[in-house]
Amino acid sequence: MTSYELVPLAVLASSLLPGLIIFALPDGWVGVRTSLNVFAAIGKLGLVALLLDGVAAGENYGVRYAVLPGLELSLQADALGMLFITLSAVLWLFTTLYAIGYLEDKPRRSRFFGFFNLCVTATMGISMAANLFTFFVFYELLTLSTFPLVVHRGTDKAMKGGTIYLAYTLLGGTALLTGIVWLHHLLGHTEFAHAGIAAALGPEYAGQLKIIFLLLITGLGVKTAMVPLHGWLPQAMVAPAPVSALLHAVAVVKAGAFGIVRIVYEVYGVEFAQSLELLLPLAIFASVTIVWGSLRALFQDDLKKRLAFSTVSQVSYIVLGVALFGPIGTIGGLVHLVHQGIMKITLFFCAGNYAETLGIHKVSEMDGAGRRMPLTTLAFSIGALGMMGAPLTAGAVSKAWLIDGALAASMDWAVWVLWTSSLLNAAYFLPILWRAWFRPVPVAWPEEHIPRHGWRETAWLLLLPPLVTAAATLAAGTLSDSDVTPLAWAKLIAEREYVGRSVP
Amino acid sequence: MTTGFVFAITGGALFALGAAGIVLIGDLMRRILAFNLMGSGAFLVLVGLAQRYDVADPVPHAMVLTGIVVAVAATALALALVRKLHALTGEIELPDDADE
Amino acid sequence: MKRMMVVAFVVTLALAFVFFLSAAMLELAPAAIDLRVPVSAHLTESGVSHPVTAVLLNYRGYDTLLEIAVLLLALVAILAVVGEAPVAPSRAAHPVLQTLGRLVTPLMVVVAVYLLWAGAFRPGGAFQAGAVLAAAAVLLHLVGLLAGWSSPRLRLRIGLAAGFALFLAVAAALLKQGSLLQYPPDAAGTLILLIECGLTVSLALILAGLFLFLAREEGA
Amino acid sequence: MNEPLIDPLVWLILLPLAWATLAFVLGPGRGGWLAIAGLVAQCWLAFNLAQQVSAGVAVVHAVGGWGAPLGIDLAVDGLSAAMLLLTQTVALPLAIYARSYFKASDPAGAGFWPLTGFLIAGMNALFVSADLFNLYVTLELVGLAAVGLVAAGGGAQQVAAALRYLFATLVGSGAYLLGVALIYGVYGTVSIATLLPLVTNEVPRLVWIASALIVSGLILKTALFPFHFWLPPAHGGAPAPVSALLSALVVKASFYLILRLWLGPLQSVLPAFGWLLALLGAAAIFWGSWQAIRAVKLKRLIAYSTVAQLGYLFLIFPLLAAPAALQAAVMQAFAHGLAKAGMFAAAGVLIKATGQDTVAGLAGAVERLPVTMFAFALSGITLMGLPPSSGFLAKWQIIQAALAQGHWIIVVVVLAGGLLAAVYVFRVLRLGFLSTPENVTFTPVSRVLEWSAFALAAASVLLGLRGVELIQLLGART
Repeated sequence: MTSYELVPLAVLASSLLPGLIIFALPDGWVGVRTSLNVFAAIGKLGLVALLLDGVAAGENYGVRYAVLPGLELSLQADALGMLFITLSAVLWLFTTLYAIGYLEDKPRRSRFFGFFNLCVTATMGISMAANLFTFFVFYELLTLSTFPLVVHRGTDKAMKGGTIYLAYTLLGGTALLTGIVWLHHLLGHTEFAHAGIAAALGPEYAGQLKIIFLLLITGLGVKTAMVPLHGWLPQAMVAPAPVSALLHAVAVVKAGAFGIVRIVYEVYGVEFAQSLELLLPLAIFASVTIVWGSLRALFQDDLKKRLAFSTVSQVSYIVLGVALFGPIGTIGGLVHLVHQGIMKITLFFCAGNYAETLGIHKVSEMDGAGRRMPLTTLAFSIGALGMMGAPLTAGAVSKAWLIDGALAASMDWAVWVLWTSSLLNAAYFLPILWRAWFRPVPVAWPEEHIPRHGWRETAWLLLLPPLVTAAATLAAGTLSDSDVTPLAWAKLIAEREYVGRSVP
Repeated sequence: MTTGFVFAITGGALFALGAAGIVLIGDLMRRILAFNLMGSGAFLVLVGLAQRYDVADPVPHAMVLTGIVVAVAATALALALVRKLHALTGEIELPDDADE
Repeated sequence: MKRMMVVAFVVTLALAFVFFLSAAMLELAPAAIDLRVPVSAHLTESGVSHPVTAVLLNYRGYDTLLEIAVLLLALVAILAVVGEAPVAPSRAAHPVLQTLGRLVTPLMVVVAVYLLWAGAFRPGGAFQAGAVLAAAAVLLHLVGLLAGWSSPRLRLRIGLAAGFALFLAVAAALLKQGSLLQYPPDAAGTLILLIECGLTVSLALILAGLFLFLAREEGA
Repeated sequence: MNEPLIDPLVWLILLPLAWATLAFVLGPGRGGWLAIAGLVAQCWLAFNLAQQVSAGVAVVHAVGGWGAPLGIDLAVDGLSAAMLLLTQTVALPLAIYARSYFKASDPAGAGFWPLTGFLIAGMNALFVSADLFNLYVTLELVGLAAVGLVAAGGGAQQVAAALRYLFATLVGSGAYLLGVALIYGVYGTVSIATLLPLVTNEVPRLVWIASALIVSGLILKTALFPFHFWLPPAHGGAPAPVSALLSALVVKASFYLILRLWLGPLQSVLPAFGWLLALLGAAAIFWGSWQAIRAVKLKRLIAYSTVAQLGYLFLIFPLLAAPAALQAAVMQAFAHGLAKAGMFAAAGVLIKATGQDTVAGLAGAVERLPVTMFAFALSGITLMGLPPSSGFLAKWQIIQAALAQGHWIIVVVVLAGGLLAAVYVFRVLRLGFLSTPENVTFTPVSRVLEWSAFALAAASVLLGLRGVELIQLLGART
């Protein structure tokens, strides 16, 4: 086995093996478990860096294994996959640190971190999957490994949320599987390729391909939380904060969005999808989700639920970008995949901090929180402003590209969708910021768990991750023209997907 | 019609009679008898049909001997079970099956 | 009413079955294969001179091996079902019956030995012999001379299993110089007689056991 | 290839017969180690045999040296080698499990070892037999051993379940026997190889009646809907190791026989029943799943799941023109065999630990018995047909075969069945994830029990990565 085959496997193993070992550890072995978690996360980051370097240089990292004649598990590191894998690996490190701080002294930690690691393994597999079958294997693994995390608290409420989550994702998985088997039956394989594979079938298959597209998008749309398939997301908010952070910013919703990107670009091919008239319905579908999510967010008093509906809305930016025919929209969508991840995880970390430190769960309890927890609130503000698309944040970059993309594709109405959403974003985020910074401190917090120690408004492991991701939000916004940003990488991908077209 | 056919057709009738008995009869002792009737019917068909031109064929004879032993074993087991059921419940009919 | 419908349905089904079965039987042509030819052609190599015994213990001896396994298995299953219930005390029957039992039993043993010996060249054999012996045991029990059996001790267990074990051992030993149960023609007669003797004893015990192990106190 | 010193085919039958007899002589409850040692050897033999078959060696054994049609032939092809492999590999972990499960004085374990030995010998003999009448004897061996296992040491419910089962299995083999008698009447032989060229497209009407009798007898023994009535009480009421053996293996034996006749001597007759069987299979999937979703008792739930899972096996019959259909059937037999054995074994642990056989009593089980619940979940993944389990490969193959022949309805049934399975599997899992109620205590359970359940369940998932070998074995032409 060559190193080109070993590295992708090592990327999987670097979270799978620690996960399996952690399952076996007694809850009390904090030191062993923590070091295993942290070293695995750092090790994975190293491996991903190695891959990133190789893929940029055009090297071919991949491994295949036949489970049946004609049906292969196949992993391949390509530019698009690396975008998602890097995002996941980086955010995983911070989420792990955050989770270690968050779960201190709570029961069932070994189980939590075990499934947490499985969940990341699944995300890695999804990123590197080189065909739809492999993608599906890890997609379902993700469903299964996130269920125990959603129901981690073991309460009846958690169980209800978990059941709804399962019902949606398993139904979605079945739709996805139907599409995949059908496609496999028609083509004899489902390997991803630049410019797609479906075009190889003759025009007489157009009808079938449209139905398959619908099935695939429905299956992926569940995890992407596209309206009307989003019902699980607010319910899954019963999970502990690190899980919500991971679910919303990285693993689950992004797996869906990433899958849609793969389907449009590498299964159908964007040109072919356009010729089948599939992109416009997809764009409309995404636009409805964007506006509906923002509208619903407006009326949520529960902080995490408000963030959840915000996620519903924001993830569909990615889908909208993909559906805007043309490289500029593609770049906008892809870069938002990363930017939304960084910003949303910041917000969830902060929401977790409010709940853990002061017992704040609702927007109406946020009064004066900025004075008691200035650093957390600073990070929260940066994330929220980013979501609105304020200048100098990562959100501004992705929104600008999306608007340009919409104009370039002559879909002016999409610009209005984006502006409406920005306004609604402001309408549901600004009141929070106003309450936190400008309203007086209440007599007593709902439930103060962690007292203040000098400048440390809460445990340092809870504080560090949101500050880092908030800084990253600013960095991605201000340094967007340099060579090492997500934007540069998104341009590289767009070049490869739109072969022969000029990319700005 | 040769005697072989008479045996075979009688066997078919016995089989049907036994099968209908097993389906319709609740009393377990009579059900066991019905089962034996059914088995005997099959044996008669085996031997009768093979010698439909009235020349004996030793192979089905041997098969029937084997079959009889198997039927004896099955009948004994069935009787043991019915006795046990009677000892435990005082009934010789099957109780309703319930998932409680 | 519903019950009547069910009965009517099942009976109609059974009658239709018999009708079609009979009709189909009567239109039958002669069979393509006639096994009587090879059966008699190989009779000299089979070690016995009665064709049914030859089929039973040589040509299709494997069936018989498994059949004995079924019988032993049924006994094991029955022992597992009845468990450790106490043995019912034997009730002494009328003295006339007892005397009759004492007289008939030796006669039955003689008949059994005859049947065993006769099996090689006319209807008879181990199963018939064993059945007669078992019947003798049942008779003795019914007249109160033989108590019901409790859970078998080691010696009885060996006796119950010995016939099958012997059969199995011979079958396996014959693998050395051919296939399973392939008797060498010159030793076939002897080996078959050996197996039949073993089987007679065990079959008698098993068949008797099927009755006597069940002769327990009910409800205990 | 050299003639092997030990003919695995014959010893796969003799060995279990020998240890069963010996275990009986040793006395009630004895013989566990003997059985385990025997099964280890049998596993080795089965692997050895599968290798020979894969390599294309024709494995035929003429018992008594006569050869068919006078004597009885034993023959092994890829299908039977696969079934032998499945039987030995499921039975070995279950034997290890059962040795810890039955305490020395447990009346339910009194006849367990000899009965299990006869059961396995019967199944092995069934898988290799090439003679219709000999197959009848093996069917009875399997059926009576299974009934004995269900009834052993049980209360009124088990005895009643055993009686129900006994009558079903006797009527089933009775119908089969009459069918064989008719076939003998028509052709004068019961040897499969001899019959093969004789049964042409123009068969007498009697052969149709015989085929109908044989198939209905065998589907009664396989508990195909609507003949499943005997299965839930028998499999749900027996001790856990017995339920596992019966659900995982015994019902597959009669299914194998249908398949064997379908692909062999009755290939010109049986395909007429294809869609009828598939229809019943689909009904089994829906009815079994629905009953599993409603079941109160844990083992009842698993038993109804067996009813549903057996349905998949029958969906393949209209599709057998494509090789993927046979592969799907064997893969499903393996997937369900391993997963169901693992699931019943896990249920046995849960029942021992909680002291009750109800789904509702499982709250907190994930916390207290993580290994067992993990085993249950892994088995569940296979039953739902999620990747990368062997259950997924089975469903994938069925769907591919169905699509290739344009039968969409089968695809829909398979996918819907997977979702229904998810409902009943997660019904158990979600309760397990609840926090432990305060008034509930868990009795400690032997680790051997937990880990042997886990091994079976894990194997059912991991087999999904070894599908290629199994298909090679099936495709081997000998």
